[in-house]
Amino acid sequence: MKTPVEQKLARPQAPSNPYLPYPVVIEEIRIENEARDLKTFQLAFEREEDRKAFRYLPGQFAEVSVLGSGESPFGIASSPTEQDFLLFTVKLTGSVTADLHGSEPGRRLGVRGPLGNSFPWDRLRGKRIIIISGGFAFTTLRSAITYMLHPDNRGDFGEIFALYGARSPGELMYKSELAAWKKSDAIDLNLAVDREPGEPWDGKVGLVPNVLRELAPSTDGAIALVCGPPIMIRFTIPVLQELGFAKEDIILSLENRMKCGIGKCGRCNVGAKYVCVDGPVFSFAELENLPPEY
Amino acid sequence: MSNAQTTELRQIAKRLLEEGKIDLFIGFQEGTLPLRSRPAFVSAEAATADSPATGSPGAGSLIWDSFCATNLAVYLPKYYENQPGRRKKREKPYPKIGVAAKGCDMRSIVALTKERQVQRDSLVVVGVPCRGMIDTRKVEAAVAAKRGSAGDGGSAAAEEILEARETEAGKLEVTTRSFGVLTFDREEVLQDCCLECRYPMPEGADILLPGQARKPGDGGYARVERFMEKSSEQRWEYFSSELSRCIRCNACRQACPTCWCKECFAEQTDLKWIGVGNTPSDAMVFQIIRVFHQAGRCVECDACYRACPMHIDLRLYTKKIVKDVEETFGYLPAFDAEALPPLATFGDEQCDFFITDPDKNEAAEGTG
Amino acid sequence: MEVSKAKSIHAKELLTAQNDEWHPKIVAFLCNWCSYAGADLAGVSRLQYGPNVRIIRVPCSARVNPQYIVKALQNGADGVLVSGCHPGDCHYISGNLVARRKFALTKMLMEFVGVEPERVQFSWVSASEGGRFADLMNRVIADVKRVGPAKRLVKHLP
Amino acid sequence: MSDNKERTFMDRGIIRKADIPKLAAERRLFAPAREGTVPPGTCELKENPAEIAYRFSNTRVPLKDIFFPQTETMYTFDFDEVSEVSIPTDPILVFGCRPCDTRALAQLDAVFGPQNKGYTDPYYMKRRESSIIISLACSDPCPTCFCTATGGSPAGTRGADIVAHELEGDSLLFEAVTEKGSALLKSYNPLFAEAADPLVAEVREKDAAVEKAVHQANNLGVSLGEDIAALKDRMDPLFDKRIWENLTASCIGCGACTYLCPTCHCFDIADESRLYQGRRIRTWDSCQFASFTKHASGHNPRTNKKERLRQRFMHKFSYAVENMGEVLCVGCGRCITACPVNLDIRDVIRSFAKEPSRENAS
Repeated sequence: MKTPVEQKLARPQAPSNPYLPYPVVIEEIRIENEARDLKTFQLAFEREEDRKAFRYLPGQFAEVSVLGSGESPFGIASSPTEQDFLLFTVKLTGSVTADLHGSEPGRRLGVRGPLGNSFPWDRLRGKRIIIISGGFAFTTLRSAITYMLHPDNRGDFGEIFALYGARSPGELMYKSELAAWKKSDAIDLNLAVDREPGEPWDGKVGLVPNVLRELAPSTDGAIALVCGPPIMIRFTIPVLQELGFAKEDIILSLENRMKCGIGKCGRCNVGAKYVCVDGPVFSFAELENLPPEY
Repeated sequence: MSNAQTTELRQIAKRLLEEGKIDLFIGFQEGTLPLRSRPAFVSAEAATADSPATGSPGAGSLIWDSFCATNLAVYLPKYYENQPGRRKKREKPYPKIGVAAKGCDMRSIVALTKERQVQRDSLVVVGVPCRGMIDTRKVEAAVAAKRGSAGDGGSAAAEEILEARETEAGKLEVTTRSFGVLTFDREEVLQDCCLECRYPMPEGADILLPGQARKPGDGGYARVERFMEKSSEQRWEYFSSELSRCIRCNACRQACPTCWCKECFAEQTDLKWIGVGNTPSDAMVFQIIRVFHQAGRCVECDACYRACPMHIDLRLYTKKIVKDVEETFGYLPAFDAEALPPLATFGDEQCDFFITDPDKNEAAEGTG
Repeated sequence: MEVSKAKSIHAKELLTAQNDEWHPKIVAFLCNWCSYAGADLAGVSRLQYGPNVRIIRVPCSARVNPQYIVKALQNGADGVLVSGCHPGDCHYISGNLVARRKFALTKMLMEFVGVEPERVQFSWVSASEGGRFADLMNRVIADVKRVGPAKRLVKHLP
Repeated sequence: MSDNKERTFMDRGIIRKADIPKLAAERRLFAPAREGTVPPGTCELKENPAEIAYRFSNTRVPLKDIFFPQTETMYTFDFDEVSEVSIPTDPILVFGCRPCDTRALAQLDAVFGPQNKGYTDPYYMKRRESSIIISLACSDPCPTCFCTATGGSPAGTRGADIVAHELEGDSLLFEAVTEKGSALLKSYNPLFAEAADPLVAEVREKDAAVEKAVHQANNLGVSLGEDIAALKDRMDPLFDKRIWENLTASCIGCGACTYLCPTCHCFDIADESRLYQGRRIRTWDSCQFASFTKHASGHNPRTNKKERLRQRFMHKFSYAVENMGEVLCVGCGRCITACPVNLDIRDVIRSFAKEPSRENAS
């Protein structure tokens, strides 16, 4: 199944009540890290028409609703090419995530979305893709990689370089995907951990910006997608600029507190931009013109 | 506005700023509404003149009149905040702050010192013997009554009052739109909390402005006693009808110098105590707990009552808790920095009066 | 809230299964060392008291924040009882003496706003006073029954 | 944007005050009333008031409360079963709100309506669609009114279906602004007498005088009606300058200004439940509260009152201009009187309006 990117980009018709979640069921819960505070929830739509209506692109997010606890926005970790389910990787932080982490498969949840823009797929086509990520922010990049590696889409993109770092090997998420990508020729996957681990490790050792400087991927016809904790972003951007990336070619994803997800409740704005509708994906060039309120 | 206190205050603030004894002086400047003076923050660079570029008023803008009701202690804890986890290692020394204080502001400063929210030794308190502050609402009500008697149903008076002045003779002259100048005796339009105030003189201030403080009042417990004579139904009726207007804007909490918690119980989310809406039950629960948290700490400055945009009678309930604390534990937060707050300690007092004793054969009754 | 649907339905049935007669729900905060043991003793001594009480065990009566009491009333409790060791007998030496000060103020404030005095009660029961505990329960139940179902302060959810 | 420039009226007529309730025969009538307000004498919009109040400055709670209530159930749930609630769609007739409030309502339409990124807020819009708004032109503005500075007018028409003017005696001049208003006039034709041209001209004259008075009393040094970006252009470069610290020094961080603002529309969504049954509600929220932007992780993009208050003013005078093409302030002055510390929005406007050169404000 191949749908032109442009067609997928069209915002789906907003539902008549955009605040009502689609019912979904937890099919599977995977613990992603040794600290056990990251879990991936595989959700399936209850109704076929909802599944069809939920057309999304990598980089978008959705509001996951746990009745009684509330709603929280999470980046969609699955790819549109994985048509049967949605994946959300959730870090245990507040009350909604605590409730989620306490769930068992079979529990019914709600999902509202897809929300926000996505990675700029029209711009990414035909380009070399440099993916840089640290820690738990890898979720929407898992979506992006899976999407690009799909046989139908792989031809649309040039070489794919990925650098993914975590504190320790046990904190790297999506282990089975990483293993498959490691073997694949379609992507150049580099894994890094912050410190020399006390276990066999064949990846890089060092903080993401340092490893990036060392690997120095070529900027030729390349766009960088960067997702990570603020501290990583702060030190990675200068390295990318050193390597020669233009500000427009550094693509970032923001997070802010959200409630409605549809640009009405007024809390996620950074300057005049609303992260929920104008974002979450911005280029570094755009962010430079916004106040640092994120 | 010029009076002896204003002149003196300006000089003191200017001197302190110029001599580098303080980095900031918090006082009052003329407000933009009649009957209101508003907080002024004078920085060292504006000591001699207003600094229009930064919007900072100069020491010459400071005033002291009968409209300085705001309790300035509410601004202080912010300046003495420690970074979480950095209690011992403070990068910069505490700022030196000068503050003008009435009796109630001073009591708040003492209470905040006791609770370690301000560093008393880096404060320079300029005490002002308080003659009582004028109650905007009483003036408005008086003007409204006038309008009512003029025969068009009575109207909000806020828009009627164009200007207000105090005269040397202790009168308040209010220029109105429809009735020309109305003159009031200060005493008839003073805030109730000032009429009842037992400590108009700020004891323990570092510098004291000249002037005569008003005669101490009786504490104003009579209204609480009268209210307690009503039946439980009537009291509930009053409480719930007052709180039915609440819009949960948190002005009462934010205006209160005592409410310095970084995270209010109302905003805790791990354990949600109350809902976020203006459901009457939530508004009432919020207020009950807020008042309870004032036990032994409230200085009766009525900041909450003044701040409420919906004019809810909050002072009745804070007064109740002040009265109960004083009558039960003999404690009133005044100027004694050593006295232990009543709920931080206990005594051998006989206060088992409220205990249900199944061995005694009386039914549960009010505690009167 | 990790409860299966079956459990939740069970819990709901328990709460909605009512005869026509109204049974007050009373929340009792009992200190671990005295009043809870007293309740235990009442049980093993087979002393009868009304089944309307839901006991919440707390380490000490001083652990009871007045917020708990107000919150219980808001959530629909018809009465709240707090009971700890007799003054002087606190397991933590002075916990109940500190608590007593809070409770005195709570009691007076709740009455002042207009909550019926019967709804919020405080008592002292020691570990050896099983009989006193049963009497206390019956007394509180009778008091609450007299004033009827809680209406003031209760938050109604649809 | 200035709504005092183009005024086209479709129909007009004169109606007796006593006949107002008759217009609402098939509608819920909201009108200003003094009954039971605190302090006595103030006005609030009430449903079916026994007596409609005239000669008031403005209602304390703004018009938005009717269409965007402070607490609203979005849907209810029982364990994991969601039930939609029926959004009240009974036709509403609002009479007697002020032109600044109707103008604010038009701005809220732009926020909650589909023109805002394609999403329609059904709770607001359903109520709104079935409503008719009759505003009452101001004859007696209060000292804190500054509608003219923001591009409004004491007799502005924007957002209203009909604009009413009080006439001598117990009658009102109605002038329809929209089709809806015109239809109402037509369907209640017998209640209306003809309004002669000289009378209308006289009303216009009075309007102009009132407008001039407001402008003179509160000429804030900008005319946002003529130059929408006048403040934005000056505020944007000063975003991280010290002026904000001084402007916001006296703020105590309550939400009175935002809750009583007719254009502030930020809201929170929260669940309230007891034993798996409950509701999801939306409530007013305020950018002035510390918890407003606080992430679950504890990180807060706006940590202090300076940043929060700056957000409030920037949203009104800069971000909204960029996103909606208008300033989100109608100059009603509510926030001025409601502020516990007299932090005056007019001062903020003035200090940017007069801001002479940016270099000075280091």
